[in-house]
Amino acid sequence: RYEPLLSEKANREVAVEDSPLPDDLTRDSLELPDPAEPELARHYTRLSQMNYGVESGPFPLGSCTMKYNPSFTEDISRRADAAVHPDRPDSTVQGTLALCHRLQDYLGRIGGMDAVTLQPPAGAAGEFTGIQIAKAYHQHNDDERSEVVIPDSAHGTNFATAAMAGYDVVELPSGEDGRVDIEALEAAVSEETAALMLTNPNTLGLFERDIEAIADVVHDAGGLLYYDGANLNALLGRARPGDMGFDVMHYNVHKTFATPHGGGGPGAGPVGVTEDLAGFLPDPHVRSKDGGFEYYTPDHSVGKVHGYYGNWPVLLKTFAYVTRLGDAGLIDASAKAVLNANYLAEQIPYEVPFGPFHHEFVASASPQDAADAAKRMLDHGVHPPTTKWPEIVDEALMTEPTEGESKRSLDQLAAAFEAVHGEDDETLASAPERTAAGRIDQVEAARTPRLSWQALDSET
Amino acid sequence: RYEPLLSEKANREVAVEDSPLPDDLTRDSLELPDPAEPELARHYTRLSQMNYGVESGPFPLGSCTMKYNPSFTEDISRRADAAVHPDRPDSTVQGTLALCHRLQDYLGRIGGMDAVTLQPPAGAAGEFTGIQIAKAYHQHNDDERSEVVIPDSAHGTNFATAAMAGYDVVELPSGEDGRVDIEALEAAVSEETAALMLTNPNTLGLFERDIEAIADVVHDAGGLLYYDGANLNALLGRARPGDMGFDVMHYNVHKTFATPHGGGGPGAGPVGVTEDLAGFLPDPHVRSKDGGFEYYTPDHSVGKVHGYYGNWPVLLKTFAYVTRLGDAGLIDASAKAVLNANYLAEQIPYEVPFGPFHHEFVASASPQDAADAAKRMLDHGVHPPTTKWPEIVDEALMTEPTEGESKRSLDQLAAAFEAVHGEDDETLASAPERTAAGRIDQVEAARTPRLSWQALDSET
Amino acid sequence: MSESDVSTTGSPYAPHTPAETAAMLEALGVDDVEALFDVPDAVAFDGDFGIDARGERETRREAARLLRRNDDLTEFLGRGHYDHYVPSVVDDLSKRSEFLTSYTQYQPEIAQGFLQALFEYQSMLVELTGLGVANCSMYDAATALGEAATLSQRVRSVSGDRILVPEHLRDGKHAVLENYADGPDLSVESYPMDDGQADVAALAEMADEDVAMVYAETPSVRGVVAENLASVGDVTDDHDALFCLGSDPVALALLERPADVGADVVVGDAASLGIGTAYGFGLGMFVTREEYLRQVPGRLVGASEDANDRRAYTLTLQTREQHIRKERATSNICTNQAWVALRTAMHAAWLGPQGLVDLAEECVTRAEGLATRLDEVVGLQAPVHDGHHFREFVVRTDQPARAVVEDLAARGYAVHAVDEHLLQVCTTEVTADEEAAFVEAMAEVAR
Amino acid sequence: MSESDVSTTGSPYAPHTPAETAAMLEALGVDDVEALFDVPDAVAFDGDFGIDARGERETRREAARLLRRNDDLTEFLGRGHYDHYVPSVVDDLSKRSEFLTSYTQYQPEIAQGFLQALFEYQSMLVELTGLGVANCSMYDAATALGEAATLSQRVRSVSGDRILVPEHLRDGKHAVLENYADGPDLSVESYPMDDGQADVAALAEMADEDVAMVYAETPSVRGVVAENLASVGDVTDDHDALFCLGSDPVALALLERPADVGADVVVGDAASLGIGTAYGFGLGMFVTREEYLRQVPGRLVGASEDANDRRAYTLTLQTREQHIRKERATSNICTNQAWVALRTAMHAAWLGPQGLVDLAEECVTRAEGLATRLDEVVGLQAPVHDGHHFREFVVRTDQPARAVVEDLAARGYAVHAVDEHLLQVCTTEVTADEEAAFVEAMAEVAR
Repeated sequence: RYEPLLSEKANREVAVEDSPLPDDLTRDSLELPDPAEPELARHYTRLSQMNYGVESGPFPLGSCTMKYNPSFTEDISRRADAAVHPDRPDSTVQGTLALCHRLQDYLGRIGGMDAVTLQPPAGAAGEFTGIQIAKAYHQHNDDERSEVVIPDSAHGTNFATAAMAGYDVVELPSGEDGRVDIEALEAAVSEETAALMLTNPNTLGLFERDIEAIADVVHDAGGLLYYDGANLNALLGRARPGDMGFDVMHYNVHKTFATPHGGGGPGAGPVGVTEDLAGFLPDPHVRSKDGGFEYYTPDHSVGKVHGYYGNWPVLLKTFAYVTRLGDAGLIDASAKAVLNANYLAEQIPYEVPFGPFHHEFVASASPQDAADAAKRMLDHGVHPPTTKWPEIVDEALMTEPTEGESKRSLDQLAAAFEAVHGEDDETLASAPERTAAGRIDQVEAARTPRLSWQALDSET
Repeated sequence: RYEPLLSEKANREVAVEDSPLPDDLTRDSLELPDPAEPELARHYTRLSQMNYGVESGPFPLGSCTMKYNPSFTEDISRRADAAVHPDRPDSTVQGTLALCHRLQDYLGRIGGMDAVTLQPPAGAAGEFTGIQIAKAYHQHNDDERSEVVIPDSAHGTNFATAAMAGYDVVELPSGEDGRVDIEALEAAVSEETAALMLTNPNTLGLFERDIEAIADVVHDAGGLLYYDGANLNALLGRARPGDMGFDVMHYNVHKTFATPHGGGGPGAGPVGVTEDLAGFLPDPHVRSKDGGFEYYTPDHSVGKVHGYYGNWPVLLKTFAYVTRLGDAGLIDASAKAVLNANYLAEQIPYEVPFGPFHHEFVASASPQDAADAAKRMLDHGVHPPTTKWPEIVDEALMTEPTEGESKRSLDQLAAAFEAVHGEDDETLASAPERTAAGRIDQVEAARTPRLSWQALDSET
Repeated sequence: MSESDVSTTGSPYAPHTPAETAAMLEALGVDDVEALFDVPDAVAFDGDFGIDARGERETRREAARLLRRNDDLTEFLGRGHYDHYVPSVVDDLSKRSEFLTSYTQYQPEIAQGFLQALFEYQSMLVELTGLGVANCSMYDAATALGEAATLSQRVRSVSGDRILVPEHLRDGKHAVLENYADGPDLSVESYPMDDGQADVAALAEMADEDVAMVYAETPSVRGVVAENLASVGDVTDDHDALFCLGSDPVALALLERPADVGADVVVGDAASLGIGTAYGFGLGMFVTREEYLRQVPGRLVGASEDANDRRAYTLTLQTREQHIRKERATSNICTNQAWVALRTAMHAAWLGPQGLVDLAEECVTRAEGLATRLDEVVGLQAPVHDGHHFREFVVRTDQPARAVVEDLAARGYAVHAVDEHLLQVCTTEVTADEEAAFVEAMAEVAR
Repeated sequence: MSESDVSTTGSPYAPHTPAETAAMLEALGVDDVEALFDVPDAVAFDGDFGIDARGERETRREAARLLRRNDDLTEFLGRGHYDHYVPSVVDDLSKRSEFLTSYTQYQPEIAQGFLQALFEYQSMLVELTGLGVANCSMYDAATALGEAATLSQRVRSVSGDRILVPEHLRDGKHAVLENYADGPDLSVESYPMDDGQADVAALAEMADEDVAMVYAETPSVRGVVAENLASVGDVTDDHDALFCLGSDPVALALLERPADVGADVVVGDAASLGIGTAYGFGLGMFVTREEYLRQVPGRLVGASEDANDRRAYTLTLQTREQHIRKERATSNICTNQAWVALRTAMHAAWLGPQGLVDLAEECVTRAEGLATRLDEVVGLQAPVHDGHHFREFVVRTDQPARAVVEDLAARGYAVHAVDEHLLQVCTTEVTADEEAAFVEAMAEVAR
């Protein structure tokens, strides 16, 4: 089941000599794997067999929306006429600009936002863009602020993003119902509040019912309301961030719009803003002009968050997905996502302390260890939920089945939950036993970091 | 490990009504699986996981040349400008004709043949074409003949082809050295001999050293010499059928030229002939004309063996492979194929009764059961050899590793042979135990044929 | 792997390093791999092929350079080779190397995936035809027809050497049938058509006990939906002949079931699902009655059980086949079109029953709609034949058909010329958006 | 799945049949899925987006329709985004759904394949740079540079807020760096270049203890191979500043090892292997010294053992990351470019060490060869800078650069205009066959 490293199979050192450069500008040698194509193909085929993707089985990973990635979007993203260099004059890439303009428009409609940039190459990059926009907006108004307010149940990226942008983080404790506590929020905001970062429904799958009041509190304090788009799949066609009072938002296209996660990217994190903030969008932005399209620099642009225009092939897939689904498909996606989460929650033996939830729910594995329970689920051929987060739920199993799972698949998942629920701690602790690798020692990995085959070699 | 049928997952019956055709011309209903795309993707992904291909591991299948299939040839075969309709005028598909003409030329050079047709869609279709050409040739000379001579070690298709063309088969017993016995051949041929069908090296991997004498015997009797191209990979650049005296041959492009087997096709079986037989080639054939190309009907054409022009996408892959390798690559392919077979034979504990062999060898598993030994090899993660054939070797393990296996892979194979060699009959008989399915009951399958899900349903 | 010195290297797909080659030669006790070849000098080849090696990129460029010479035409072509949209997922799944590069399933324990897929393919054809046994595939529609003719020899109680085929039949199909008929000495004869339909009276007239098989098609090569198949079936019944029906899986989703009109064998090109336009590359469909099971040519997948009593699949009834039965086999077919069958099954499953029926209905409405529009063009009459059409129809043109074809090609369109003043036009969802411009082009060239 | 009635169906990727939906609703005791939404009326959206659903085929056509508006130009463009031929096998393997559709490897027991591939990617960068720690990826070269700047804040013993960058630097890279510098209040300043090389004397002049990081590139954005990197390293050493070097994996296969010139961090775009031209889509390379390990941004894969004592891989040192450390994380990066790193590793392995060196050498000889040929063209001088070039070079033109660019576009070619009379031209093996025609076109427009 273990597969040797490429370097163990076929490393080769070659001397660098008689190169067209003088010796003092070149290295002496290079040692890298040198598999022939048949070996290469078998190596990566084997590695793929030790990996689990959306097409491998159920994938109910909380807050990560692992939905089916339509094959045809790959074909569109790889069209030869889309493979253009980023330094070509606008006039020669009108197709690319037209498509970007269309996608900006689509995303704006979906989020209820007035303007959208496609540049951020990931959700966290979108957050950074959004917070930089908020910062630039306040600075433009000669209103320097130093704090960003974030609920304790928020994604870790929110905190890190605020810090990266130079803000102090004010953590907002969740209310008893798992939602924002208005009083706590009122206590947290001040004239130092640059923004509140919020996801809705939140990571418990709960809609922030008081969203209007929340918006008022933040806006009254002079702050902006930032929407983390991770959970947008729950609301497509039911509610739009722009209508709820959000000023800035990012879209996770690799969650909501089915672009593949790729084992950790590439994603894309377009950012939408209200009209007031449109002038602060990254440079450049696409607009129509004389029946064509052009790039321009928004008046008060925050500058750039990617060296070029972002993750273009990912944006093509987003365009393809949104175009394929249209209104009917998008609205049905959220309907089925919410139906699936509720149905699955109903079938499983673990308690779900908060509700009503939407596209995801957080069950409590207690008294079992949630991480151990998840490892045991692997033995049932399914991907487990996100575990131990958010901390508001004891031994959390954060579960988001997405609209892509059939009833049959949900029943299979429920059976896995059921089976694991009945098992003792010892069994759980020694799980998994049917996977390519047994339980992996994380502590050892961190205590003695070996991050390359060179590091392994130097050990022996 | 068992996966339900698509029909068990998602069958649906729909009524056919209100169709644009009158009711009496339409069926009443249609019941078929109706999976959504995510389910479809998981179904076939799962099925693929229960299947073994060349990229899954070593594949030393005798007489079948399972070599690595280069990925890039697929891309060429799927070019949009290659996806043309077969009924277009020649003048509008000059690219297709140019490519066919080039491939005809390449194959002619490789086989030492004067003219080549690309029409036969598989090796057996190539045999049929070749034998029909021989038949037409004799008829054209008012020389009706009734027999085809075939060595007992030949591929089953040779016998079936001869019968299909209306010939009686004269089976030629192998000589003691595993090769054609000239005296036996002399006894077998007569004025009724239309052709001798031979592969060289033969299925034992042995070169027919007396090929000149063999050709003389057949030709003297007025017969033609047919070359079965299954083993051509052994000889690329070392010897050519045309030079050995063969009059007709087929090429198995899915063996020698790396087009994928596809789980049993599509292949392609181009047929090469000497100048004397060129007029009998199938209709149509490509020739150059005024700097372009055209189809024409050879003067004495045998007609057609495929409704159109054969398996065009497979031919594109053949073109790509031959063009990629060129002389140097093709000649190296046979060198490494022969080296690999000899090296592997040297490493394994089973006896190899005949030699010197080329790209393949036939070991004897005796006293083990060859089929059982092969099943046990599955447990070692490798594909087993072809078993129990040819019958000239007791409990035959017909082994052809091809040039695509590395030394490392051959050593892995040798270790599998070694491990199986040491095991008792009981263990072998209960193998395999680590595969998606255990040993399958072939007798039951044939005794109670259930060839559709409808047949399964009607049982229950 | 370097692109720059391709011509001096060996096969890029032979993984041997020089050191490994040396070690292997040493293990064999020879200095040079040439020493392993046992080829007498007299027949040794020491020339070269004169084929220059190219890098992967250069090879792709060379293929592109050649193929670019194909004109870019919008094809309104059919007559047996059809273009339906194949979804990307079929490509992605079928190209998985475990499927694409696998071998025939002679080791079923490591081939359950492909076997199950083929079993599902067989089952779909059983549903579409109403007949009990579908094989794994033949090469194409023409060779499947040829095999049906030889089947008729094996299953018929009395001998007979006449094969009757419709007057409207593709030349290519006819020619292949002739080749299959050659070995068993069958004679292929055509029966007349009456306005696109089999002339059943004439057929009955021709039929006698020497007729082994009657072949009919629906839709016909001219796109006409047959309306008297049951009568054709009656004629074959009367003479104990095999009734072989040609069709395709899209049409079969809508048209009356072959079993219900008395068909004994159904053949045709099943690659109208799964492949699309590919210069005639096809998938021979072959479905027949259960009673002929042991005479079926080609491969069959059957259900069985494994050692753990779980359902499993395997190639079965192999004693019909050449690798066991040799010259007494039901056919010489060995490698067939398994991977195409896999794609066809995937495509059918992707469409689902409603999608298939919808697609078939679109083939009717689109053909009839386009015929109506062309009929309004001065100089054209369409459809020439009465009756219902599927995908395609014949058009009478005042201008010479060949001239129209040439003029259309210059405008970027391709249609068939079937006779001096007869064109044939085919349209599917793939050409839907081009129909309007096509009609305009027709109007320009037809007057 | 039907193509014909897409607009009325829901999501084609939600597998629910009406019966299943009903059963699920019944299990939940609600009549309608809308009852499950807990959205107050005041913020409920009851309009529509006005986006029409399309079938798969129609969606592809629509994308094609838009993208066709891109002109078909042969691009002699570089300046940070390069085209090298990516072999098909990289596509086929990386598109396997187990890779493409997988999640970040937080459950390592079912992600060993991707983890090992990323471990191998990290190892390749370690070999290419000579530095001890490579992360899994950043977004692109520009954001990697930004992260390097913030790293300098975390690892430097004394504080300092100046980041020195070369005068020749892509605007985009500069702008991204400014954004990363904004939070920690760093100031980005440019140091002068002397004929394509860093002006080390001027750099030394500017440097003081307030300098946190000095950034240099080899090859430079103008394609010039840096010859005085060791001296740049000395300057940074003198001031305890971080030396950040920009390069790419192809160049690193040939050029002196960053570790040998004193580089502390290596950044750049690694997608020159594995992706090719993709409108700026990249792969941020980030490699640094082992001593900075616990301050590295982004993901790291480490080797460990599983419960059966077999080697296994896992994401490690996650306490650096945002999902654990929140606002004290080394970066906010979460989703990165893992799949691109997979492709880059595949491409590098396909080339092998000799293939990589050969490719790098071709980048030198091809650039120098094309510069020589352009220098012979009346109205052009090339290369403008002395020294060695890699892939690209600057050309002086007598004609206004923008006019030349436009005239070339009309002839089907794209080059950069970098200044009023300066062009920049890039060539790789991908443009090899177009060079001759390009020089001719240049000759026509440059005089």
